Amino acid sequence: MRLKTLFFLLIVRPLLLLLSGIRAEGTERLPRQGPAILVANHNSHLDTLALMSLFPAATLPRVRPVAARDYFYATVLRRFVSERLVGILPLERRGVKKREEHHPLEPLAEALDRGEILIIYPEGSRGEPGELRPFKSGFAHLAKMRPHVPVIPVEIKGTDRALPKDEALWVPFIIDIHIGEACYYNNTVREFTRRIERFFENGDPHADR
Amino acid sequence: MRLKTLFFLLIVRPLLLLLSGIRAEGTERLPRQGPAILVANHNSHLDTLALMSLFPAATLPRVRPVAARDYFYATVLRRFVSERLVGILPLERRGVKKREEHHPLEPLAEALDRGEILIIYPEGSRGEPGELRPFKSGFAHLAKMRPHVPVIPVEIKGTDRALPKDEALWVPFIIDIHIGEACYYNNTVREFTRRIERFFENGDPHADR
Amino acid sequence: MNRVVLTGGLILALLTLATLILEIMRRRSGLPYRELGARIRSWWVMAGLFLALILSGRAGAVGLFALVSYLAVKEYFTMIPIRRVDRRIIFWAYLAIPLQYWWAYEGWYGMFIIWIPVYLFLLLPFRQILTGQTRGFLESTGKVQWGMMLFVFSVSHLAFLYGLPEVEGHGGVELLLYLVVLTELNDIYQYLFGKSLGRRPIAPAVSPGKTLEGFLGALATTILTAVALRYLTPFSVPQALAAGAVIATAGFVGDLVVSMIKRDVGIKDSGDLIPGHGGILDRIDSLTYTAPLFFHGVYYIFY
Amino acid sequence: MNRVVLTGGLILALLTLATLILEIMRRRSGLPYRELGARIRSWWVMAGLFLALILSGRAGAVGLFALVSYLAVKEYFTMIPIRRVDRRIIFWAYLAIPLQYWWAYEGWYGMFIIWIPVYLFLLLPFRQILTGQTRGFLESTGKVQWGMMLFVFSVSHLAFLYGLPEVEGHGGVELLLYLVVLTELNDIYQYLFGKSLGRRPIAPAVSPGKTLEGFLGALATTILTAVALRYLTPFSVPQALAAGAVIATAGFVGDLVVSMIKRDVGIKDSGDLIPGHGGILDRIDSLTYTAPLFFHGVYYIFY
Repeated sequence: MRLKTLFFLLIVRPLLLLLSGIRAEGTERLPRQGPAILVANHNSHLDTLALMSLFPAATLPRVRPVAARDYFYATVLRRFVSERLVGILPLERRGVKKREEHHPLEPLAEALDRGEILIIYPEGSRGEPGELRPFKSGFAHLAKMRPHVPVIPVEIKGTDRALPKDEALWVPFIIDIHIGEACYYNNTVREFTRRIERFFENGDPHADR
Repeated sequence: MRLKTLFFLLIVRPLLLLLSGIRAEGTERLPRQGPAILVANHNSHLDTLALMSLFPAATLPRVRPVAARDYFYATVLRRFVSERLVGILPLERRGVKKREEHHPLEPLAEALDRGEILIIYPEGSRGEPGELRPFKSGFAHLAKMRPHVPVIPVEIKGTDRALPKDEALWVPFIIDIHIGEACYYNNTVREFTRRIERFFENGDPHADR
Repeated sequence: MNRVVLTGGLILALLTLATLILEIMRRRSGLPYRELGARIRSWWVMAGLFLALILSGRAGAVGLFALVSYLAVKEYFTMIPIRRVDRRIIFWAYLAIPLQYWWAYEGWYGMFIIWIPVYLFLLLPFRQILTGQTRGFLESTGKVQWGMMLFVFSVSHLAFLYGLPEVEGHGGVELLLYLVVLTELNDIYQYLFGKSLGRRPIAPAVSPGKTLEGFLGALATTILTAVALRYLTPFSVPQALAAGAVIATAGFVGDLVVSMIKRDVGIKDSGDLIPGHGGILDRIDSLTYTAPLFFHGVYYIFY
Repeated sequence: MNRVVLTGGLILALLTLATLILEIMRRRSGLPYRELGARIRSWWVMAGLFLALILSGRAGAVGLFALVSYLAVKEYFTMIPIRRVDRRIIFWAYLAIPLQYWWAYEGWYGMFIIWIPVYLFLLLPFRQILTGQTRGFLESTGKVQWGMMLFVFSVSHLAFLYGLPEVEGHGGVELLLYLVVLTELNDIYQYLFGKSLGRRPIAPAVSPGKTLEGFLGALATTILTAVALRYLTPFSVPQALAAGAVIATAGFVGDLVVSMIKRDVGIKDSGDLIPGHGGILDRIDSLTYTAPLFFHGVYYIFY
């Protein structure tokens, strides 16, 4: 995991600082220790880098974005970046339902049990710039499985301008990251999903009150 | 009436040309001879000057904007300009209904009988910039009294920018004047009013087809 | 000066030729060719006015371009959507025009080059603040300043070019004539090549009539003309080639930019001031780009 | 150069005094004065960085202002609403920044003064045409160019000022220090007079905190300071009085203009880059107006 820390300290942070700049609100609400679930909106590959760069070096190794194995392990280079530099938690997308050898969220729950901090993008893949797609309920199912783990909503703005989906040109725009207060699973999966989703719709920092 | 012609040739036309510029469409539909009724929208004192400046010097003496006597004859200067330079046809606004000595539109009909070209603003007084107020039906009543007289709709744009109501600063903007085709009274006062009004709503040059 | 008169004569001979060809076309086909006729008549008026005023001396030439700037920016301000309070900002923008041309007349380069980009640029937002209308501030200031830059600042380079002192026996008036003739010829070449050979539109969304064939044909012909008219300039042959290439390309882009503005606001012609040509914007669109680029090239190399 | 070090010492002494007063206020009242504390700490960082870099030589000073321009225009572009295609235009705008500062570094005035108002101004619409997106062309080009003018072109005058040759033994660095110190002091004076005496707001719709009392108090004090700091300049006393008046007024307007932009787009602070001060736009707003006006005044009189 040393490589990951170096990658963030020496490459991601300086690059982000110079080429975009991050304005973060509520960084004191970022967990220092796992387990925790960060739920964020997703428009750009920069989302992951920007959010992870907010963590101190000591916590960084435990922060793991959940991402599709078939896409991020597809080529050697992509796999190297995803596995060694970013340290994603690869998720099987295809054929999971058919096999049903174990619950598809089991690896995520295990990661939480190991004290890791997961980043989940409930919109699925990256959406169109500035658009919020309906949330999938995966994270809520996970929260239901581990109800003592805090779920922290994180709103990321500006990455869709800096490096939108399907564009290779990174144009400097400031990235705004707004970290909400931790919520705990307490109701139904559907209502919990809605509750977190409302944070993104209103930008309400008190989604759990 | 020589003074009026000189005023337009030496002052109004050069000033309008330099300070605004007029783009006129359909000037060939302007009547050379009276009688005729021009129906125009009204946003600025420039409306009258711009429209009248399109007439050749020979016709100009016969062109008479219909305007409220109480306002335009209120001071000596205003009366001089209105009567001698512009040559308005003063209309009594107050107390007409009470006296009923003769029909209030009688002076206008008489002017048409003398072969004059009347300019009527059916919105009443000048409206807010760029806004079209509901038409009063006075001109339609007049057209009913003299159904052989052509009614020509004239749309004036840009005067509300150049010299809006309640402003003293004339800022150069081009004035667009769009002269429609002549219509003749043939139905009811209400329908005739609507027919002319539609020309201004759609900018339709064939209001009478 | 003899070279200017000679070139003026060439232009009038060219126009006479065009008029004769039109007359022959009319007799042969029996068609009136009204649009083309109006266009050529307007060329007569414009060329006559232009030549008369640049020959009449500095005041006439500077006055001509000041008037052109004023008429162009008036068309522009009429064309764009504005708020009511913008009238007052636009009023101040108009007042900046005579001053800009006064600096050109005086030949005061230091002031000429900053009057609109620095002083007017800083003044207009201040006037906006006095209106107290915060909504639309940025859009409105941006548009007004942008129009002033393109139709006053850029165009005024023509007036400054006129006043440049002689270099190797060639005065500013010769350079001005060279620039204007090449820019206008390039427009005509583009039209002719586009009409006859044009197939591949370059910017279909902006101006479907602009084709690659038209552009390349005009580029080659303009470069040749630039070399042929070299007698008006202190240019070496490579410099004339470069001048031709810059004028052809810049003229093409300037034309597209003004088309783009018209597309954006949703109108086709900006006016009917010049019969057969449309508004004055349609006639000077290419000059808004060629004038500053040609001027600064010349100014850098020779002054 | 000794005069620069002396003035730098004065600034640091002033900051020490402010820190001491804060400490006394804290002890007396028992309140933490967090906002004020952050503000003064930021002043320490900014003053230290500024003094260190202008003393380090031309590259350091020019680099500092280039970075400030870049950060400011980035805040501006992030703040304004843009279309997706505008990214590509903005990309080219960014590339113009290092060149603009390169001309300043080289001291090439002729290029420096036209690079953004002429060349970038003509390039950006061309890049726009290539996107093929006609809707919003004018608004978007206008806004991008406007931001480049205010936060790059205007601010880069600081860098050019630094590189000016000596006049009567006073180098550009002294003039730069004079300008920046007066502009920032004027901001502080306005704040202090406004807080203590302010009653009549000047532009309530734009910035309710700006009062007539604050403006006039700062105007008088800035003029006095301008005379007191005259040892940095070749100015006569009347010239110093004029410089103080220009800086106080222009600083006030620049501040309002940036507030107006923020009002228009509906945000309060442009950023949080500088603790206690907001974004970098909030810190350099006054300089966007004082820098070009002071520079061109000095350049006209002495160069």
